[in-house]
Amino acid sequence: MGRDPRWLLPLIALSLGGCGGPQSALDPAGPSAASLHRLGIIMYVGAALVTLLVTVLMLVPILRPRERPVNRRLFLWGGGVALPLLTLTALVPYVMTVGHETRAATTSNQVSVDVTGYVYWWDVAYRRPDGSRGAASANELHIPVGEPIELFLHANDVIHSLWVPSLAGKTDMIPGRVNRMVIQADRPGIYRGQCAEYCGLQHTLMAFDVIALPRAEFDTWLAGAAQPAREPATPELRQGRDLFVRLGCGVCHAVRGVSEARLGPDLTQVGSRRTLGAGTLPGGVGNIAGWTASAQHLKPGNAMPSYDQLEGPQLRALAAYLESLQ
Amino acid sequence: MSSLELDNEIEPRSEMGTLHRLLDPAFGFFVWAAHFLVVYIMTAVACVLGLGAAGEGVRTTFLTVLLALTVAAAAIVLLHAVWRYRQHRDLPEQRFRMVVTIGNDGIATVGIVWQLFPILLVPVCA
Amino acid sequence: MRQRGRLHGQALCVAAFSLLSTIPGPVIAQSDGRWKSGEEVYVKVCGRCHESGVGRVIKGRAFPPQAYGAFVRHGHLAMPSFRSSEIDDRALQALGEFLARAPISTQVDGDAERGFALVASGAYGCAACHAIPDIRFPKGNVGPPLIGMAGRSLIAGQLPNRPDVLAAFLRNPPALAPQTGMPNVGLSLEQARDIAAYLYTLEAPNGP
Amino acid sequence: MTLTRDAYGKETLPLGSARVLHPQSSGPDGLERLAVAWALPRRFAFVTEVNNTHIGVLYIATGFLFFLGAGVLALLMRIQLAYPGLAFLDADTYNQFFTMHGTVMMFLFAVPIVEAFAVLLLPSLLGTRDMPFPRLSALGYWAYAIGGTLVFSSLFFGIAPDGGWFMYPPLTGPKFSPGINTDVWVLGLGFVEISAVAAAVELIVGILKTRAPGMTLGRMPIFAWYMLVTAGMIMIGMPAVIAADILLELERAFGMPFYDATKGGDPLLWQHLFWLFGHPEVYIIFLPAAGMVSMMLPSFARAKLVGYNWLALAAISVGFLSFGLWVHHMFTTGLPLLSLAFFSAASSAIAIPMGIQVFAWIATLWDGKPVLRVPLLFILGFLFIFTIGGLTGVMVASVPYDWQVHDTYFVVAHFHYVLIGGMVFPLFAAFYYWTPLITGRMLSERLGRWAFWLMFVGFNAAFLPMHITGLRGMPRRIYTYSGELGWNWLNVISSAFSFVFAAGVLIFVVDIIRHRRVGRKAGYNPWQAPSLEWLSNQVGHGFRSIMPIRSRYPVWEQPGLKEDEVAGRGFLPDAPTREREALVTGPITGEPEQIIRLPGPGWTAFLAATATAAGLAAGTLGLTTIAMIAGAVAAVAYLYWLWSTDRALPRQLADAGRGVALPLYSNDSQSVGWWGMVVLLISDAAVVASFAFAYLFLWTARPAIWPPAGLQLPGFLEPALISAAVAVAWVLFEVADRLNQRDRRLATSFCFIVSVVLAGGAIVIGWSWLHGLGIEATRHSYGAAVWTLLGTMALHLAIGAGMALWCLLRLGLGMIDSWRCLTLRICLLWWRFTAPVTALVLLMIAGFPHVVS
Repeated sequence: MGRDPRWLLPLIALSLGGCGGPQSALDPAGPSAASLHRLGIIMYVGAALVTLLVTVLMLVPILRPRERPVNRRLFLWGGGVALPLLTLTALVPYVMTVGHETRAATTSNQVSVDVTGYVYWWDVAYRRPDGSRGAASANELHIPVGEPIELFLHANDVIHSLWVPSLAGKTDMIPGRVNRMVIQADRPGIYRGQCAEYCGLQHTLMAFDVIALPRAEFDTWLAGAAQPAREPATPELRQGRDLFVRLGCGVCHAVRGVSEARLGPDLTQVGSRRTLGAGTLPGGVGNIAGWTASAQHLKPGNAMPSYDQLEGPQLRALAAYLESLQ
Repeated sequence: MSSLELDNEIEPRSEMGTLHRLLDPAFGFFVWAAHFLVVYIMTAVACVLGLGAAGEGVRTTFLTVLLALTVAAAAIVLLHAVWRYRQHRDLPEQRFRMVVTIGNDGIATVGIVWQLFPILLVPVCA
Repeated sequence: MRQRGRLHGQALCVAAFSLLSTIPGPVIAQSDGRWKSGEEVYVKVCGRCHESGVGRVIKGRAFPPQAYGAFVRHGHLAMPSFRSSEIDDRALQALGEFLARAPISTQVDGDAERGFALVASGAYGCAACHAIPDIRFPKGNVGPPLIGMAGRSLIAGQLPNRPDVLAAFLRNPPALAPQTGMPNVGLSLEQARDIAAYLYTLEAPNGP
Repeated sequence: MTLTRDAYGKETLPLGSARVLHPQSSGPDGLERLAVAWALPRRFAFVTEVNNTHIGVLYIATGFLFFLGAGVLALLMRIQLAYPGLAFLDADTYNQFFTMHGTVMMFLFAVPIVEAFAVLLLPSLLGTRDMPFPRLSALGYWAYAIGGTLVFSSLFFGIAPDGGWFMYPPLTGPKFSPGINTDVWVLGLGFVEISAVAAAVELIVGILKTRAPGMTLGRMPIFAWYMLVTAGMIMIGMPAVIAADILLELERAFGMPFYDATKGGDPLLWQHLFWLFGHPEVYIIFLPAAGMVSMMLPSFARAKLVGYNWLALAAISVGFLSFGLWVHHMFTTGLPLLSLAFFSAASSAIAIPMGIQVFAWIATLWDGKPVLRVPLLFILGFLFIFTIGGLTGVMVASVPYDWQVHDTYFVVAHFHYVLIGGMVFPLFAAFYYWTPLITGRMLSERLGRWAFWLMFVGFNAAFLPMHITGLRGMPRRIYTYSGELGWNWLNVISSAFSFVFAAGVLIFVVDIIRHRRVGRKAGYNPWQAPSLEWLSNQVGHGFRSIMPIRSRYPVWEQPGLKEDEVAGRGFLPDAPTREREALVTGPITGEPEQIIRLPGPGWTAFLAATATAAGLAAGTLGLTTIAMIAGAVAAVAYLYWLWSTDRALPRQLADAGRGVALPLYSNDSQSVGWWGMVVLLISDAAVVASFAFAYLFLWTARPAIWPPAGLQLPGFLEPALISAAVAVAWVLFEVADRLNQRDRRLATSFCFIVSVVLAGGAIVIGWSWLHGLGIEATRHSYGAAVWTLLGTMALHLAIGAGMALWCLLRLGLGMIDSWRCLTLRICLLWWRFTAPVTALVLLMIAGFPHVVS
């Protein structure tokens, strides 16, 4: 829609400084975010011009040496009526044609994902062609590059909002409703997102990553994600799995082949995740151990209790087992 | 009141007369509000009833109805403005009432007409 | 398991003792028989053990100067006693004052900055269990806070706080302290040394 | 003294027997009588004073204290956000702080203080001694002051609300917020609702009915136009949030599932109702500020306002259009794109009246020779900041763009630009401008310039970067952030400059404290303003006499105005009844109609407010006994208050000065009581409409299970019976009015008694009807909505029945007769509203399920 205002980019870059960052709307990586960014630039420039106009107009009478008769009609009709009427008559239709890609219709062979907001984490489940729940993950969304992905957004408890600024705007997740949204990443990469609707005590610590992979890699990943968890290879890992079962981790968490529960994040591949606790900590065995032992200290009020009754070696075994779930 | 130089306007002596004269300058906005609510509620209800999945013909009919409502609302407001202008243009003491009425009607008309943009440009129930 | 840990400690003590016996008198004798400063005493005598990883770290421990004197005169565990003929009272006083003010020994083959970067990356989860002064979040409470690590006596409550031991512990905690909850997070030797170097920059809050 | 003629020559006025009250004939002169009648109570009895001017000052001071308190919260939050990962405030405290910051700023500072300015200034701007319901203002103020303090102090006990200022359920529902924090929020809002609605009734009726003679609608000071629109918006908008609050408390206290999706409720219902109020709320705050700017500009531009008519119509336009924007806040909720786009288009339309205002102000500056004093500095700052806020407003009103910036720091920046720019800067201008009117001394020009520049630079440097912070991905309401997201520098800058802004406010506070001692004496009309307020001496009776107005800028354009006023050559130079009096004028022409006697100091309002506040607070805290005692005290106070209205008055005309005699009483639509009731009923209609909306909306949210399967659909028999009973009761009231005109006391009494019986019967039939249908209030949102609607109508009928008993009692005691019948007519208004609305509601409840199933 309209001419590409790319020539403005240097100007904007100059005024905003670095715009990057893993979670920036100013660094679009998908068609929706890009068209919104383009719309933004048009409006920033327009707003800057109007601000300049108003500022100059209001300072002139203060600074001019002597008064001159004023054309009141010009001010009221020109500035008050014509200016907003004309600019908005031009802008409003343009605005209305932007961003529809996030609600676009999708084809049947598309990747469809159910994302459910919980306090304070995200459940991610890939739909099988028949609509049933397939491979699951949490706090991470793997997608193939260059394809529109259909997301169905649910909420388990309170209202959350899914927002990955680099890919698209946000859509709320509302209990009792299913919202639909289409996102697309144009280049491989990791795009951070964060819950955008205040959802309680730890709203702050509710982030997630979109990992855009080339189609082939994505297929590999998805196939792997659909497999049951690997059998533990060493005695320590076996001890870890036994602890997982014995301590009741499986009451909340699913590990494909070991437990089925859906109250907490699916842990089938937790060892390969970039973060723990929905962006609270990076991954890795050290963090897994720390999180397991003191989840309530690190993210007070989240649903996971601190497993502080474990002995050192048990904690290590459990952490090692979880880390082995790749 | 002989001791005062009042406008030629006469204080209405009935309950409804006063309210009517007070609210008449905002006539355009009452129409705007009614139109706005009607198109919004019609859309919401139509989508609940499954307009999104309905055929092209049904949708076109629906949009045509919205379009007609919008044009009708705008026309009513403009007529009101013209009517008041003819009533008041020769009465200098009614200039304030006239300007406010016509101005409100004008802005309300813009508000109504701008609803054409969504009706023409935005997909129904998406 | 616990038993084995204690054995390690005893073996280390024996080794230290045998090394001590090699400190010969001639080292002490100076051309003019006088020490120029407490630092000289430390470098030339004490450092033999206390800088090489044999004896405990004694720099930056903020004992009162007299305390150092008492150790020197009476000896302590594997450390021999020194008579006034070997070191006179004035030199001992200077040594005590030097040690009390001296910064911690960072005689670790590591780069504290690189070490901090490793800790701050979060990838190894240090801060998930330990409160670390330079890391604002997270501030774990599973393990002990690492503030004052430079002056702490023991690692994990059981190992002497020495640079090499610390590095080895960081590389594979269960190997040195089998009951620890601290997992092997897969550090290379170099990374472990860097982190150890960083940890030795952490002074006690009311330190010298 | 010859009477030219009576004011309106009604037949009911027994002209023949009229003896005109001429107080001049004996005793001290008029000025002394005025001073006695309007004297302030001494010492602690000052709480009994109800004069709007007096209440206005207290109101503003209280509002400003809340501003400072909420500002401190903001500074603490900015410390926490200065660096990534700080632990200065923990998550829980931070959540309470931002919730309280928003709630206090919006509800305990912004709305009350703009109303306070109106309460303080409007009597003198309108050229009247006082507005018609001073006790109502006093009630509003004391409820707000006591209740607001209680709510604010919840912070010190760790029970402050923590759900964000717009309190979205289900997070704030009984399941996810079991503590009383949310109830404290509802409590706080309750006080604001009381005070806002009380002030709005007072302002609407005051502006329409107590202007100076000759002040037509087109000659009102422009501030009165803005306040008329604002008060109207409060009367329409507040009820939506009152309804939402009631539903939330019903869900929290009794488990009626309006917002609980597992039982057929819908969280979006809250959002619709809240924003139906919440968006106009922004304009409720902005419009009075814009009105104040329009009042101050001519003084500094030394020119008349350019486009007075345009500004008046712009205010009206904004008032209406602002109601078409509520979904503005719900663009990300997944509603159909077309629905969103309607709101986007409506949002854009509001740019036109906004543009008109900004350019009218600029043109006013061009038209004159501006004098750059401190208030003008703040006005220029307002124009600059508010323009930016308005332009980012256009951005967030664009549906797709809002998907990116909604609930981020961009929006935080946007609404601070709108609110601080659009309201706080004009407010400070107003402080500098009108302080001399209250204290008689000028604030320091030098300190004022310091305050302005610190605030201006501090504000822009703190909030401009937030636009970028938001675009770079920082959501609002997070208590910390990771250092790797690129927000560090932006946040440091915002935090640092927020303290610069605070320093500016601090300088103003210092100035306020010191100016009482060292400020230059202001003298008469220090800014050479064109408006009436500088004529008033602001103590007690205000004007020596009420001057007829022939211009929008009377002080500039009516020569000799001041001299005539001081010499008592205007209206009411005396107190003919020896009580506080005001002139009632026609709402359109400003023609004098009547002299009303106003209540003087009294404990009723203070006691009612205190007891209400104590009762509500005790109820929230679960102190049932105290709550009941306080409730009883409040009930007694309100009943006494009502009893004391419609006082016995001689059928006389009183000398109003300038050769005019006016009646002291009116029993029809000329009376202020009639107008007050009409305004209240509009508000009440909005509450009922909100409940009806909730009923219908819940169907659109869950069409498949609404009404829930297996429930017997309601029939039409009982609704028909109830409607008939209610209709007859209404007709009986109409008949009672006619019979009373003919002094048929017995027949009148009979009508009252039968209508009580009919109302009671209707309630009983409704009750058994719902029970017979098996509709339960707690199982499903359908039942909850039906019970709420019918409960509301039952309450209306009960009040109607109570009114009938009230009239019966007063009739029996001779307090209602064919002349003194305003009470009866006001109760009649209630029935004229209740009967048709009840029938409509019943029709909807009986018919709608058949339509949809």
